[in-house]
Amino acid sequence: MAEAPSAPLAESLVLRLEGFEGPLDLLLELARGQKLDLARISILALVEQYLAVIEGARRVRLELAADWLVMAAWLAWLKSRLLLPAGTDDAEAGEEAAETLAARLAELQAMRAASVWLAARPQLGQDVFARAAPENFAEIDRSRLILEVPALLRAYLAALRRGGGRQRYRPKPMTLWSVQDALRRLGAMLGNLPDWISLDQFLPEGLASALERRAALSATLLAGLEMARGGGADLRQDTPFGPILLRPATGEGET
Amino acid sequence: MSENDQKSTSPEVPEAALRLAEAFIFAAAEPVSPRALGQILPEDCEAEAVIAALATRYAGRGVDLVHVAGGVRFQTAPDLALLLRRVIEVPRRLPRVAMETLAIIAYHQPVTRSEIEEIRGASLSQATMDTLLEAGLITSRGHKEAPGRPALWATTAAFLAQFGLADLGDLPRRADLLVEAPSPGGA
Amino acid sequence: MSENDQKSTSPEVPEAALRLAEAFIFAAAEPVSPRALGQILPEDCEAEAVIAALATRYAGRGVDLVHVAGGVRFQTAPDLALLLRRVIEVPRRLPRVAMETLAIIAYHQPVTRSEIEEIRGASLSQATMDTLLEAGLITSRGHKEAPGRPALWATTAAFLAQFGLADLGDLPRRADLLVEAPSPGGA
Repeated sequence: MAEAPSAPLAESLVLRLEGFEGPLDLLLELARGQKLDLARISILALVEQYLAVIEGARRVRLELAADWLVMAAWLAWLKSRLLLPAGTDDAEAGEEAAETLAARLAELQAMRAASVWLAARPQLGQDVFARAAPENFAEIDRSRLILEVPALLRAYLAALRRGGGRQRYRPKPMTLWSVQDALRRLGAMLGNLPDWISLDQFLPEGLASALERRAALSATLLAGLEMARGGGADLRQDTPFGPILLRPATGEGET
Repeated sequence: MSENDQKSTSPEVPEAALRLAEAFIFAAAEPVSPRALGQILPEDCEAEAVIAALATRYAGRGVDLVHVAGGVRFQTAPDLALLLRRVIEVPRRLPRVAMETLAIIAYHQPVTRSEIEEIRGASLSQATMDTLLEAGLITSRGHKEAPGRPALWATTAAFLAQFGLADLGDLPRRADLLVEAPSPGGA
Repeated sequence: MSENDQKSTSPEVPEAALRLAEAFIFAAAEPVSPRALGQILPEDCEAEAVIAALATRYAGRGVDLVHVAGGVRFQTAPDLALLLRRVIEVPRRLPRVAMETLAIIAYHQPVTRSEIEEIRGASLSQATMDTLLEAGLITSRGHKEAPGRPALWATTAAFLAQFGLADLGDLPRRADLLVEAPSPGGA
């Protein structure tokens, strides 16, 4: 490719077309064939060469991918603009497109050169070798535990949920004083009492809550009424909401 | 390398052979046998002599040429091992069962093993207890006055320290934790 | 290592520090940064000075100390490659397309796949991307804020290590690439 690009170059390129990676690759090859600095290549000459190659490919019925033909159409447009007399809008558009093309070719050229530069570097594992059997002085200490309160709480809740699911159901023991309990207690205590005694004296020991106390009081009242009905006890209340008094039945029938 | 002393002044080993041997032994994944070395040395070079000369050159340096099964290799000098050592801490998490057990002990202490099992609704392996004991997170604290006098378990000061708690009161109260009652009579 | 010549007679570096640095860099699988080296050296030792002294000691030997990927590593001297390849297994070289793609990523990073295709004027095969990814030479670095949010590609520290570059600034300037005759092996 020492002489200026010409028909023979185009002919030879047609045969190698499949070896190119696309239209841009071919254009760069053609530009390099001009043996000029890429900044000073003749875009018009380049376009003509490309179109000649495509024409040649058609003549030998080489099947071309679409992007080759798209580039050919675009270059044909570019050529028509570049042939216009300078100064018109269309001619300027052509100039601009030609510059863009030149810039793209320059960039591809630069990247090709970078790739060649890289490939020429002594590569690790190819040209230079590092130590293949490195020594490891790192010691793994797994003794420390990661302990965080949130994890502890999650674990506790998980344990309770799981435990709850499996535990047998046990009814809560009855803690409220029942009427039966009160009847038994009244029966046992009443015989030994000489006179009126306030109802709350009959309540059992150790009533912790107000609820338990009220429940025991009403149970004891019911028990007292029950005994009075059977004739075993007398009840009396001197004032509304006053203390309710109780004594063993004497037969006088006061309520 | 005891035998090097006699050969140390061996003048026949050319520098080029030394360089090649040095590079080969350095880059090889496995120890290099004299036979393998001989394959790339010039014909008139005795592999053993080159190895001996190289060992001499490296004597006393940070890297030694040592004889191991089947050949020689470079190895960092043993006296530097301590200085080169880096300890990498990889903390681990407690297994789930251990964490649950620890949580139950924290909230119910002092508590017997069978009580823990009842709360979790699953039996408790000795391995789990051992994990917590070895980590110093729990300790036994007396016995329950019940048939068999089972051991009572409680958390330790190390437990508080490791969880960053000033005291057990720093843990949220059970009532605050249990938005929904997890089970009827579950505690 | 051009700067070593001036420092070659640096008398301040104690032999113990040289030995330690030698062993540390020898043992490491990756390039050793001066910072990492400084951590094991005695306080009064400048890591850079120790590295320079060590590089001087190894100059001309079968193994060199070189600056790569932000650190230093030992590697065999390039002139021995031909002989060493006979005894050390060498992976296949990267295909030309992969080299070209790598060069584009190195110079244009972070860059999308379609931008690479635009520069090359040809579509990029998955096989090429896979080759570079598997070799650990490139990595994805976020997404471009554009329709489809395409992945952005960049080179890795392994890229620098593979091609013996201290950092990306070691790549020739684009202007210099264009000035050079586009003949292969122009570096």
